[in-house]
Amino acid sequence: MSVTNEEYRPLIVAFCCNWCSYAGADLAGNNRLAYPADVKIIRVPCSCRVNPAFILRAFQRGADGVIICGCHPGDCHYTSGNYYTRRRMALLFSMLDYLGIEKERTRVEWVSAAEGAKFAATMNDFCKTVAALGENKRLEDLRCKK
Amino acid sequence: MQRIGVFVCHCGTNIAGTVNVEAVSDALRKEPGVVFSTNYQYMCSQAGQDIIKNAIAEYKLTGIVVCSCSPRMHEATFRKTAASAGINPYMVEIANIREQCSWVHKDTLTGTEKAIILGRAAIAKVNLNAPLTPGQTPVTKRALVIGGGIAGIQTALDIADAGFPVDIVEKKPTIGGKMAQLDKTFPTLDCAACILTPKMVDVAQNEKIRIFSYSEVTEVHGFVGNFDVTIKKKARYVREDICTGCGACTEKCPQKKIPNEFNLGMDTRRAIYIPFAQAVPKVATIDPDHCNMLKNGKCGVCSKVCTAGAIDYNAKDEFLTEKYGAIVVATGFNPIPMDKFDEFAYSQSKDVITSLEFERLMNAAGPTGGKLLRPSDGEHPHTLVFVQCVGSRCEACAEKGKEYCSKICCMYTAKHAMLTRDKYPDTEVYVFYIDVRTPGKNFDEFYRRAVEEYGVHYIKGMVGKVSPEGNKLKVQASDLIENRQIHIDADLVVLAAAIEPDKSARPLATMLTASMDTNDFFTEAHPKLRPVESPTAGVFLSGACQGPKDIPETVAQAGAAASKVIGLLCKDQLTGNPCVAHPDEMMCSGCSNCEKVCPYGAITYVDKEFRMPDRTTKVRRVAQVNEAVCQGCGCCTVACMSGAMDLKGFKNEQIFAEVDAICR
Amino acid sequence: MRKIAKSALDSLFAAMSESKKVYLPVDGEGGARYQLWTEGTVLSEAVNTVRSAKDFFFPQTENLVEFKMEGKKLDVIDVRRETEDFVIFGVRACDVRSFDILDRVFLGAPVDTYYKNRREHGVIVSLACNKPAETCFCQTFGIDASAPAGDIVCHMTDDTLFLDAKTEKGEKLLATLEGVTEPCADSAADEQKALIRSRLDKLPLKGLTADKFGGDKTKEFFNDPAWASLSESCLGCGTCTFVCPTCQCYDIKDFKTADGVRRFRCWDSCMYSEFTKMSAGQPRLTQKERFRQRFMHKLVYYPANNEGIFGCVGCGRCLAKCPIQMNIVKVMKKLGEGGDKND
Amino acid sequence: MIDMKEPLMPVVGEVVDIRLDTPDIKTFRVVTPDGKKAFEHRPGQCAMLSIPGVGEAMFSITSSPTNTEYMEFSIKKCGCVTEWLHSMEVGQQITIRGPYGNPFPVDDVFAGKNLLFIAGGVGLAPLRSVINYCRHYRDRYGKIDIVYGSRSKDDLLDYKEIIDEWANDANVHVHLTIDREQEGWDGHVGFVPNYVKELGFDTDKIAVLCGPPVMIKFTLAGLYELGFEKTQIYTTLELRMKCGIGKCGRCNVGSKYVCKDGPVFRFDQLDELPDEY
Amino acid sequence: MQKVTRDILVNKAKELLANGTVDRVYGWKKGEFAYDVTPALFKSEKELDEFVFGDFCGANVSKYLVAESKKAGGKILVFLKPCDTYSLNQLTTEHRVDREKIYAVGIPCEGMLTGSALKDKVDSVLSVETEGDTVKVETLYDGVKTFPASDLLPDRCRNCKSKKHVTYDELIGEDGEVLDSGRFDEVEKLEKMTPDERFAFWQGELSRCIRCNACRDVCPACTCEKCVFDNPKSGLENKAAADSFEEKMFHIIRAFHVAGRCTDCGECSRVCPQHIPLHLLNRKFIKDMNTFYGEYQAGEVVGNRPPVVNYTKEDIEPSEAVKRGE
Repeated sequence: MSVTNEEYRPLIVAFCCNWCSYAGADLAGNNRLAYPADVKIIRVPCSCRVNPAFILRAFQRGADGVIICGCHPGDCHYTSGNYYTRRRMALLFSMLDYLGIEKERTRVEWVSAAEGAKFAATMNDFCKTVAALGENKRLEDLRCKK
Repeated sequence: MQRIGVFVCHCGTNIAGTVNVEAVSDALRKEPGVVFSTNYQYMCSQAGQDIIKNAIAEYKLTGIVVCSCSPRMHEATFRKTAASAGINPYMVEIANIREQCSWVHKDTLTGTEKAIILGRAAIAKVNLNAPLTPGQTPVTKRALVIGGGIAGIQTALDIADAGFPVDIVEKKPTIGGKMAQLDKTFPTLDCAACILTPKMVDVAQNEKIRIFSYSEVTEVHGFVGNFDVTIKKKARYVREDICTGCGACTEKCPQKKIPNEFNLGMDTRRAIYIPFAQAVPKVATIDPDHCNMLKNGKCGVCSKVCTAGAIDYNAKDEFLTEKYGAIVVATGFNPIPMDKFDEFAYSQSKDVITSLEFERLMNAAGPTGGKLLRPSDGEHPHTLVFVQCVGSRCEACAEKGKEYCSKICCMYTAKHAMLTRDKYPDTEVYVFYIDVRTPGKNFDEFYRRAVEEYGVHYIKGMVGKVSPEGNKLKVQASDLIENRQIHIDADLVVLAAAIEPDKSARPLATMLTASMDTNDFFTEAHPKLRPVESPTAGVFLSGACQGPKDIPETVAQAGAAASKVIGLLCKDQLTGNPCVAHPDEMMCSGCSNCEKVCPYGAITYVDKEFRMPDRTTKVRRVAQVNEAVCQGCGCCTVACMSGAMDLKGFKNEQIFAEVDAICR
Repeated sequence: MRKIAKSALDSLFAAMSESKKVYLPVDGEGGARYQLWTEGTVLSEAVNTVRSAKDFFFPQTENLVEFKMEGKKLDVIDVRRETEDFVIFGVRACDVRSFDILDRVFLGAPVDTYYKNRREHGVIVSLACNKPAETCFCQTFGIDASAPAGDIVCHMTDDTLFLDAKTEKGEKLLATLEGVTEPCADSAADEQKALIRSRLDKLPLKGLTADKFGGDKTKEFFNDPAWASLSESCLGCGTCTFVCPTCQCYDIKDFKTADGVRRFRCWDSCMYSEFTKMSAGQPRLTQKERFRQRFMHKLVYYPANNEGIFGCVGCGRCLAKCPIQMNIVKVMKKLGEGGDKND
Repeated sequence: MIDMKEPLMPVVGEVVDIRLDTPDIKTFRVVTPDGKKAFEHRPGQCAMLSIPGVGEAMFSITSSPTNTEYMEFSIKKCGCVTEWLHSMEVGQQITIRGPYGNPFPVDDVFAGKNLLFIAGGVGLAPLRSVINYCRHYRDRYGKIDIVYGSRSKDDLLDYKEIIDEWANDANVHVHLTIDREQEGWDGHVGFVPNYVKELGFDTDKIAVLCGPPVMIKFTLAGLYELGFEKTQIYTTLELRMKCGIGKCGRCNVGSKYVCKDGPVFRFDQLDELPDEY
Repeated sequence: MQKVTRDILVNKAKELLANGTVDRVYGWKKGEFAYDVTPALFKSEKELDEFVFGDFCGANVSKYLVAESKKAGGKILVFLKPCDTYSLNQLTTEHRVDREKIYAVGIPCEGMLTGSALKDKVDSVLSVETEGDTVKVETLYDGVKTFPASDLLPDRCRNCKSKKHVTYDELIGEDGEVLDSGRFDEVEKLEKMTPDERFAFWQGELSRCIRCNACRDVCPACTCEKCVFDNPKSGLENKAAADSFEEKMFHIIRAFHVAGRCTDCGECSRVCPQHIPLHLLNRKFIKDMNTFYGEYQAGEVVGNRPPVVNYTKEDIEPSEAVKRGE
């Protein structure tokens, strides 16, 4: 079931909050810290803007992994947004796992604007994990396959 | 359908080195809505910006996608460019193909491919962008300071100095707060009254400042720049405008046995009273709970002796509503009650006192005229035991104490010990501590002087029990360094009680929709970067209401809060962030979920009448967002089940479109 | 007429499967449903499937056409394929009649070619109901559960299945089954038919009649105040519609696929508030109107256009599945008894 | 009714001309990519236009069947599909299928009769096709009266065509009106129903009505007052439609399907239907 | 089974109608069979002749109050089982009903039978009689069958969470207690499976979904003015489960939307024509919220703040939340 074919590259959607994680990703760029091009970042004002529907939509449209990055708890630009993110995602991920969907395909990571290295390391690790799982079959929408 | 122009930047070789910019602009030209696509060496340069401006004119562009460096770098630049060419700045989206693409990927093929995808996502988003205009709201150029302690006084003076009117609301009959009750201040040992009372007088005399003493805030409506605040002026039964503060009434009043709050009940006052000699405003106040005239109509002495005729037994609470542009919270602190700390016998013995009571005992204007005398028998104490951290740093005793460090106790205890030894060299002074924390300018030197020059016995350990026996207080304690039990027969025990926010803060926070931590200290908008602002726009924090503070820190924060207020009041109009939440009223169910998660209290509910398709009208409860208050985090949009709440600039459909474009 | 031992049904399905895909009711979680026969699949004994058999000809979703777009240009791509032949085995009398009702809609001019394509390739093997349920009222609409229509009509006794080809299609299929079946007298299933008939006579809804309804009754029933009380508790869900074998309303929608747009149709329900909603207005404002539409359509409008044939086959699915237990029987009784007009 | 082979399968249509008629109505000219008329139609029939991914909607064909080169649609902006159509530029390809519905009985019932067309606002769009058809075969019909009203002069659809062509035709009488006084307007001012009564037509004709529901209601009352019978008055209905061929159930009113049995109805026929349109 | 009788309720309704406390009554009307009672509104004493009450009157009528309490007129009388009162409280919390317009009479409940649960066990039911905890079912072909009630009760009653009424204006009979039910046992069982088994289980269940929306339309938590699944602009709209993804999407999002608001009334599973155990999705969220953020029962108290719109600084990280039994 898992695809170990070298050709296979996972598609990763990363939601990054504008104030910490997106800046962290920029810092990773400034420092030329490489991570796979599989990661495509979507900028949101705060991680709490990420609706569970966005995550499911990404899977539907062919994403193999979805990661949400926000400020560290306590450091939210909007004081409490990421606390809500944490609850929502804890519940959502637990539900996805309950439905038998590989829990490694979803992740929340707190990355500050100073953590360029952490951002790159996180993305490298996440890509590796998702690549090992292979294509997303359990939450795919066949209509969206080419 | 938009007419979109795509502009791919080479950024010298920064982008073009890893990304085939030509291929990117070619590929993006085929995307829906794109009518023009080009690339250029430096888009942010004047020449690059001119390319954009010319294209806008030539191709009648309605949307712009710039594939370049991070929007954190040049989003503002390109928005200005767009605006100068006549299209709404919020019709610009940036695809970050430098920091998040060319700089982190080495291979041209994958780099180019990813750049195209990022560009596609930006185009998909712009296709759904709508012009946004930031809201403008006028600013009422008046500030309200809640609390008349040193924090409130300093804030008010600084704001008034900048030329803006300020009102201070103080619930006590006089301003001055806790500092007025202090004797000396550490580490310089200057007299609190000597430095505070001139400021109180300044406040009284400042034309820009109004003092509402003996008053409380009862209602707050509105938002930054436009608060409507209702202030309750409690009936003081003495006309402030007439009373001269002569004090004749306070001497003649037959009700003499009322515990004097200012001296923490260690002496008495009359039913009509002026809290202390330097009170501002210096007017008498009748205590309705004890005044015979008010209680049963039999007395009227004060009225008879008042030559000014200021007494008015028929006075009522007055309510007035004022407009303010900014609100500063300076509600201060109180020592926590000691009645739950039975081990220290506070309730059993008058000779177990708190540090604040000790301040009054040492104060020349205090109950003993500044002589250190035991409250129980008026004798001079010889052995004094100071207990630090009573109720502070108390993880195990959350039900009676506090988990946090009250911060000021170490220093004032050192001060008390030093002053005692200085005035009364015949005393033995013991201080029991967990740690001595002295991080402040000249603080540690001060503490060391207490130990080294004044011979105060500092013992690391906790007092286990204080038991009154005869006229002595048996103190059982442990010395953690020597690892032994200590028994001291003390004459006076002074407890460094933890401090907590004033009880009035919680209801006030609710009115202001300002958030509080679990200890009821106000939270800052950002713990590091915005320490004097509350998360609620236009509400600022000054002094111990935000966390334990000493006087210099309080004054510093008071000044900082004032400067933030001045910065706000200087503006004629407030320009909002246009990327704010916006509810679709037809879809709103009125469930209040969004209101609950909004960190800024920007969402309120109104009952609104709607015309239904069948031409009937229906009253529905719907959410309303105050755009001047909303900061645009989007938390409410996810809490909203029906999707009625959306975030301008980051609409659900825009993010879906980005996801779709990336996952195509 | 031919017969086969019940114990040898597997060989019958295997023989059918050689030329065509065979679908038959199979028991599962939540009830019986049609499934493709493979080795070991066991025919359900349930009186009926949860979903009706209309899916075979009018599936819940069906792709109509695809589009590819680039710039202002557009391509229309016909994605239709000729359907393979298939057999639906074990269709009950009511569901067989439902095909007739659907045919009148979809095969009436202009012909729905998507439906026609499937319809022409399906062979219907019906099965008489040995144990009609208390919710059955097919008799109300003149359907005889002991003698269903179909390309091949089957009767099952405790040990034998009798097959009787009624159409050319059926005869062709039955001819391919000669190897596994044996001939028998045309009257072989009569006893079973009689048994079923006696059981039908004892059904609680036996006396229900549709006499009061028909194509000319619009004026009579449309403004009956009883609609208000009947529809009062209706949740506006689509359960009745989706389990109904004759409901045929559909929606046409577009879906953005990876590289284009796919236009598909899917079942819709006149019970849904969005059904008739336009940007300019809404002709059926409340659930009362939507509820009324569904039943008026089955009992009045459909017969008006189809020689008096009712748009209901009495399968009883809505009786069993409605969340609030409101159904066509209650509606017929209430209105048939004069509704609320006398109030 | 034209029997179509593939009623649900659209063809590509290209928008070759877009005309801004009024502030919220545009007229689109549609041909196949090779420049031909997509299909033949009769006056009063409709076609389904769609933008894949946005949606499909039914519009009446406003050009006359006698026009063999192209079809025109006058579309008012309201809702998702029309908004998208209004944002289109020339050269855009869309999909088109049809024709749907029954036409006006121009060749039998109308033949040889005097005709009265009454329209309000965008309601002129479906009538334009039949008016131009009748003008084309002018000798087959008697006197033609056209009463057309809108909110203002700027909201009058096809104003140029009406003034330059219709009004100049023999035995065609155009009566325009606008709701309120306006600078530069010296014609009649007032609502259509009142104007119809003022004009006081003889009952020797067939009336065709199209416009907003309120206008229909009062004009109808006016016509009855003038002595018109229901059997003399026609209108065309608009309901939500999906399939266009009377199967999807959406436009079902009583035993009729507006897309298939309509959209043209005579008022006595409408009386037979439940009041759900 | 039920200890309270039709007559008690009808007399109460008549009394309250007569003294003007209420002007209409939500109750049930008899159907064709023993089990098909329909919720109905009664507006006069005369209409109450048709009022029935019995062991099949399990529908949670709270949801009807959303629309009904907004209508003009006086108060509405409803008879609420303990579990229904949680829904009413939750709706009050969300300002979806006008509590002032409702006169709630709490009635005790011994567990309510449902037609669908009954028909899982017996075919062709002619009549049903209950005596104590025994249910006698007369059938067309199998004679009279007898069952202990617990065999026929749906899951929500077998695992009843509470016999306590959390809101009422008046109570008939004694109030009960919150029960220590085994309602999370099934969830735990699923949690203990391997992800592959869980996936197979849910794929099997959800693939039967026909998107009739009955679960949503009956759900007292689903009272949005316009559901995202009906709204073309929401990005989630769809009518049919055209792909296996759709049905998962629908049920995940629906469960998420009612998380913290779902009182676990079990109506979704009751009405599902395909017998999908939808309550197991909602219960998963309830169980997780209880485990992660402390016990919370939606609807227990008016004004309670559901865990999804709340937080603490020490909340569990999502990465920890999915580490079950590892």
